Amino acid sequence: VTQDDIRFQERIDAEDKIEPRDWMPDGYRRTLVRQIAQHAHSEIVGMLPEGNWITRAPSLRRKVALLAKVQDEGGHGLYLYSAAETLGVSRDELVEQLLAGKAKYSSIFNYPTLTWADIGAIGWLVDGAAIMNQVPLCRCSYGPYARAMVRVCREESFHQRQGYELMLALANGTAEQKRMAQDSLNRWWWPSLMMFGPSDDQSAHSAQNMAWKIKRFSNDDLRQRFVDATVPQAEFLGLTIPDPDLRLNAETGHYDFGAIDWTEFNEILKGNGPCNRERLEARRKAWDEGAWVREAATAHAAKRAQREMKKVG
Amino acid sequence: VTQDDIRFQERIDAEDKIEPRDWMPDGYRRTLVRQIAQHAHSEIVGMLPEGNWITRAPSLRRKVALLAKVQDEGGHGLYLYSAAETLGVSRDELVEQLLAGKAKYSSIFNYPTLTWADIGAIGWLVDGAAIMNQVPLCRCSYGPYARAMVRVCREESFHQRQGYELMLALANGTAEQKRMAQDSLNRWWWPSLMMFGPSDDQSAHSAQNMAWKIKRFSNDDLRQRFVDATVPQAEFLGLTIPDPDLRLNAETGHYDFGAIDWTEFNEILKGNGPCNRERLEARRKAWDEGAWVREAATAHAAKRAQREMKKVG
Amino acid sequence: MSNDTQQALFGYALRLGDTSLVLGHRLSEWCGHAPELEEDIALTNVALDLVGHARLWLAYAGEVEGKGRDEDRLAYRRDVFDYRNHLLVEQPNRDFGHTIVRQFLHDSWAVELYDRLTASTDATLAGIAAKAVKEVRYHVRHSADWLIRLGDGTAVSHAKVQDALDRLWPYTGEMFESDAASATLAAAGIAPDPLELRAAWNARIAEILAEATLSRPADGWMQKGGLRGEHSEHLGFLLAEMQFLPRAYPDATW
Amino acid sequence: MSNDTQQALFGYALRLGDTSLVLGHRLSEWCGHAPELEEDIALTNVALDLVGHARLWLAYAGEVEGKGRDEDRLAYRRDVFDYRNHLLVEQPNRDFGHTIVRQFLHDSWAVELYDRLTASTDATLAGIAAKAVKEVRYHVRHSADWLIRLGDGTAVSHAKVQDALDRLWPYTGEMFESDAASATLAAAGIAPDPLELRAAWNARIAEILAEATLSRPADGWMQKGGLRGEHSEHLGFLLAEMQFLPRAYPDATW
Repeated sequence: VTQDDIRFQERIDAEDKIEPRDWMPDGYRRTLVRQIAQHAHSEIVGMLPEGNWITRAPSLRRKVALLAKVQDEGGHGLYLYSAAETLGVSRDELVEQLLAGKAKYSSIFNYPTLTWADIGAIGWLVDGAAIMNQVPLCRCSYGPYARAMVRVCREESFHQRQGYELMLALANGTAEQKRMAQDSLNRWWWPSLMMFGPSDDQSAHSAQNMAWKIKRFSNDDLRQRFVDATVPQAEFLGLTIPDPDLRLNAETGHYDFGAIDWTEFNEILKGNGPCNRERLEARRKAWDEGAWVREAATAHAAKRAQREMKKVG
Repeated sequence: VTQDDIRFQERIDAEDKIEPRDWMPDGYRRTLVRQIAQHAHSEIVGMLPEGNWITRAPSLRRKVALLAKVQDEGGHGLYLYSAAETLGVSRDELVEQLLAGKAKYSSIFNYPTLTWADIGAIGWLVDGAAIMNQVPLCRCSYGPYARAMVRVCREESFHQRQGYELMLALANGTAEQKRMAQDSLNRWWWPSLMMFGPSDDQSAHSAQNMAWKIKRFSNDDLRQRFVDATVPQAEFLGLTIPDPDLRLNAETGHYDFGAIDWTEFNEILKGNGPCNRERLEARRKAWDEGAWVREAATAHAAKRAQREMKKVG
Repeated sequence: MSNDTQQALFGYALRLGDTSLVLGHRLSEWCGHAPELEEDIALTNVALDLVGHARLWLAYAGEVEGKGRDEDRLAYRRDVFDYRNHLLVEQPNRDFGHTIVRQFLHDSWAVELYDRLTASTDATLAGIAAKAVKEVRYHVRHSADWLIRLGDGTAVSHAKVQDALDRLWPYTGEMFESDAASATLAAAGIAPDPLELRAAWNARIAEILAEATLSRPADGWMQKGGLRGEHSEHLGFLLAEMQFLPRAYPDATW
Repeated sequence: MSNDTQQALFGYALRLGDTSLVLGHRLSEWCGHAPELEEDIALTNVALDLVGHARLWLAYAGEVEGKGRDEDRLAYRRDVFDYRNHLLVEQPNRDFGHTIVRQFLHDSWAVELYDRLTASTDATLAGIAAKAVKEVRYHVRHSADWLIRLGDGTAVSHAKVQDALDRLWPYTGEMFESDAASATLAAAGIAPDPLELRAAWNARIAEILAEATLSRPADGWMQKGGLRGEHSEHLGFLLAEMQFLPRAYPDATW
C-alpha cells in the first residue's frame, strides 16, 4: 500500500469525486473500465430485443414511444462509452472486445422478445431492476461515470413508468391481452431477479468495490428492494408473480421469495442463452457491413481537410 | 434454296414430325431454339410472381394448390430446356443468356402480384392466354417440342380452371373480395391481350414460321379467340372488363375490343417494367448463391466415381 | 368545403401520411443495425419524426373524411390498394448508401413541399407543415451530408451510391405527378401543384450531386402507381408485419 | 377417451401439425430461389408434402378438441404462444446447406416417429402416419443425399454444412422431450415416448454424418420452449406473413 493509495482512499472516504486526470489505482481504473464498458455494451445490445417490435408496435403512439426509447438507449451507450474513454480506452477498442465475445453485457438481453407484452415487461421489470442498480451509481466515486448515470437514470425511470403503463393497458384489456401480460411476467420475472447478480456470498470483488464506492449496496440488498417495490405493482396489475414461495414477511416487512435457479443463468453466461449467438452476430454484421461507410467518412474528411489546407495555404 | 430445303418443306407440308437427328435448315433450328428457350425462361421467371404469394395463401388448401402449380411450372421449364437441348444447345448456355439479359421471357411476368386475386388472375387470364398460344404448338412440326407441349398444355389447362375457380370464390365472396377481384382484372386484362404479341401487320418472321408450321395462327387470330372465350367468363364472374369499347359484334359473332396501348408494353420490353430488374436479379442471385452447391455436387460425384473405379480396378 | 375538395384533401393527407409512415417504417428497420452508433441514433430519430408526421397527417385525413377513422384505424386497417404512399419510400432497405439516397431524394421533395404548405389556405395543413418543416430541414441536411461523404468518399462508396441512385431514380417521377385532385387543391390554394416543386428539387439535387461527384441519371421511363394504390410487391409484406397486432386482436386497445 | 388423453392427443396433433406447417413454410420460401432447377422442384415438393401433412394433423387436432376449429382456423388464428412446433423448424433460412441440415435433422426424427405411429392404437393417427411415412422416407433420402454431397463435396461446402450443423444442433434436444402429455399417450399406446426415437435417430445421424465426413457436435445445453409455446423471435414474423389475409378479412372464405 503506497502513500498514493492511502491518499486516494481518503478522498473516496470524504466523498470526493475522482476525475480523469487524478491519480487512481490500476485496479480501480480496470474495474471501472470493465463495468462502464459492460454497461455501455448492454445499452447497445439491449436495442435489439426492443427494436424487434418497433415495426410491429400496435399503435402509432406506442411506435413513437418505442422508437424514442430505443434511441435513448443508443444515447446512453454514447455517454457511457465517453465516460469509459476518460479512463484511457477508446470506444473502438471496447467495441472490438464486445464483437470478439471478450466483453460481457447484461445476460437479460439474451432472452427473446416474443410478444408485445415483452416490451412492457422490459420497461417495467428490466429497466426497473436496472434503475435499482444504477441509482446508487449516480453517487459513484468516479465523476464522469456518476454524471452520466444521473442522465441515464432520469431517462430510465421514464422508460420504467412507460413500460408499466403499457402493462397496465394490457392488464386492463381483453382476456387475450391479459394473458399476454401474464405470460410475459412469467418469462421475465426470474431473469430480472438474476440481473442483480449472484448472492453476496458468491460474489467476488464486492468488498473492494464497496470500499472504492463503485458499489454501494450488495446484490442481495438491491434484489430485495426490487422485489419489495415490484410485488405491489404486480398486484395492482392483477398479475401473478410466478413464485409459489413469495410472501410478505410480517416480521421483516420484506417479501420472502423462492430460491433462484441459477442453472439457466449460468448457461446463458456461457453463451448458451436463447439469443446469445444472434445478438452478437447482429452487432458484428452491423459493424462489418458498415465498414465501407466508416471508411468513406474518413476518406471524405481527409479530402475536405486537404482542400481547406490548400485554401488557407 | 437447296434440295435439302425443298425436301424439308415437303416433309413439313406432309405434317411429318422433324426429329433431332433429321436435317433441318439453320433458320428453323435458330427460330426453335429461341422460341423454346424463351418459353422455358418464362416458366422459370413465372415462378417468381406466383411464388410471392405462397407464404401468404389464405387457406391451407389454396397454399397446397399454389405450391403444386409453381412446382409444375418448374417441371415445364425442365421439359422445355430438354427439348431445346435436342437442338444442340445446353441448358447452362440458355440460362446464361437469360441471366445476362440477352434472352427474352414473357413480359407478363414483369408485372407485380399485388393481391391474392392476382394469383387467380394469372391462372385465369395469363395461363388462359398461354394455352391459346400453346395448344397449336402441340402440333408443331418439331417433334420434341410438340410432345413437351402436350404435357404442358394438359397441366396449364388444369391451372387455368383452378385460377378461374379462385376468382369465382372472390367474386362470390365479401365486397372486399369482389373489389380485389375487379382490381386484379383491371390490372391484368390489357397485359394479357399483349401476350399475343404485336398485330400481324407489325409482326416479323410470321410468314416463315407459318410455313414451317412452328406457328399455325396469327397473333391477332389468337388474341381474338382469347377475348371471345374470356368475356363470357368475366360476365359469369360478375366482373367488368376494363375496356369501354368492348362489345359483341352481331355480324361477325366476335367481340370487338378497344385499341391496345403498346407504350407500356414497349417500355417493359426495353427493361423498364415494374419488376424487370427484380425478376432478373432474383434469378441471378439464386444462380450465384447456388454456385458452391453445384460445385460441391460435381466434386462429390467425381470423388464417388473415382472410388467406384478403384473398387472395380 | 365542396365535396370534391374534401375528397381531394382526404387523399392528399393520406398521401403525405402514408409516405411518412412507410418511410419511417423502412428507417426503423435499421434500428440497432446501422454502421455506427451515431447513425443508429440519427436514423431512429428521423424515423421518429416521420412517424410523428404520419400521425398528424392521418389524424387529419380521418377528420376530413368524417367517418370516424382515427390515425390508427387508417394506419392499421387499410390493405395495399388503399395505401397512397410514393413507391420510392416502400423500396426495401439494401445497404446504408441506398437508404441515404432514398432519404435524400425524398427529403429534397419534402422540404420544398412542406415549406410551401406552411402558406396553405387550410389552417390545419399549414400548421402541420409549419411543425414538420423544421424537422424535415434537419433531415435533408443529414441525408445530403451523408450523400456527399459517400459520393466523394472512397471508390467503393462512390460506386455504391451511384448504383443506388440509378436504381431509385425511376421512382422519383411520381413525386411530381398531378391529377384532378391535385388540380382541385392547387386551385383552392390548399396545396401547391406537385409540378411546382420540380425546379427547386432539381436545383438541390444538382447542387448536392455535384458536391458528391455523382452523375444524375437520365429521366427515362418513370414508375408510377402508388397514388392510385398500385404498389410494388414489397408493400404487402411491410403491412403484414406492421398491422399484425391490430388485425390479430381487433377488439383490443393498446 | 379420458379428458387427459384427449387433451394430450390434441396437443400432440398440434405439435405435429405446427412442426410440419412451419417447416413447409420455410421450405416454400426457397421457391424460385434454389441453386438449381431440380432442387427448386424438389424443395417445393417437400414443402407441398409437409403442408399436406399439416392439414391432416390440424384437421384431426380440431376434431379431437371438439370446439369446431378446422385446419384453417388452427393454422391462421393462433398467435405464437399457441404454436407448438419445434424450435428447429422455425429457424430462418440461411444458405442451402443450412436448409439441408435443418431438413435432415428433422426428417431423421420424423421418419422414425411416423414409422412407429403407423402402429398407434388411435386409428386416425395410424392412418395419417401410414400416408405420411411414405413421403417422409423420400424426404430423408433426399436430405441425407444432399448432406453427403455437401459434406463430402468441396472444402467450402464442407465448412458451410459443418457450421450449419453446429448452429442447429442445440435445437435437436426438443424433439425427444417428454412431458406428462407424452407419458399419457405412451401409456395408451397412442404415440411412442419421444425418448424412444433417440437411439434410431442417433444411429442414422451417425451413419450419414460419417459418410458426409462431418463431425457430430457435442450434446451440450439444448434450447427448449417450442412445446410450451416459447419460441424464438422468428416465429412471430413468420405468422404475421402467413396469417395476413385471414386476419385482415376475417369474414371471407377463400
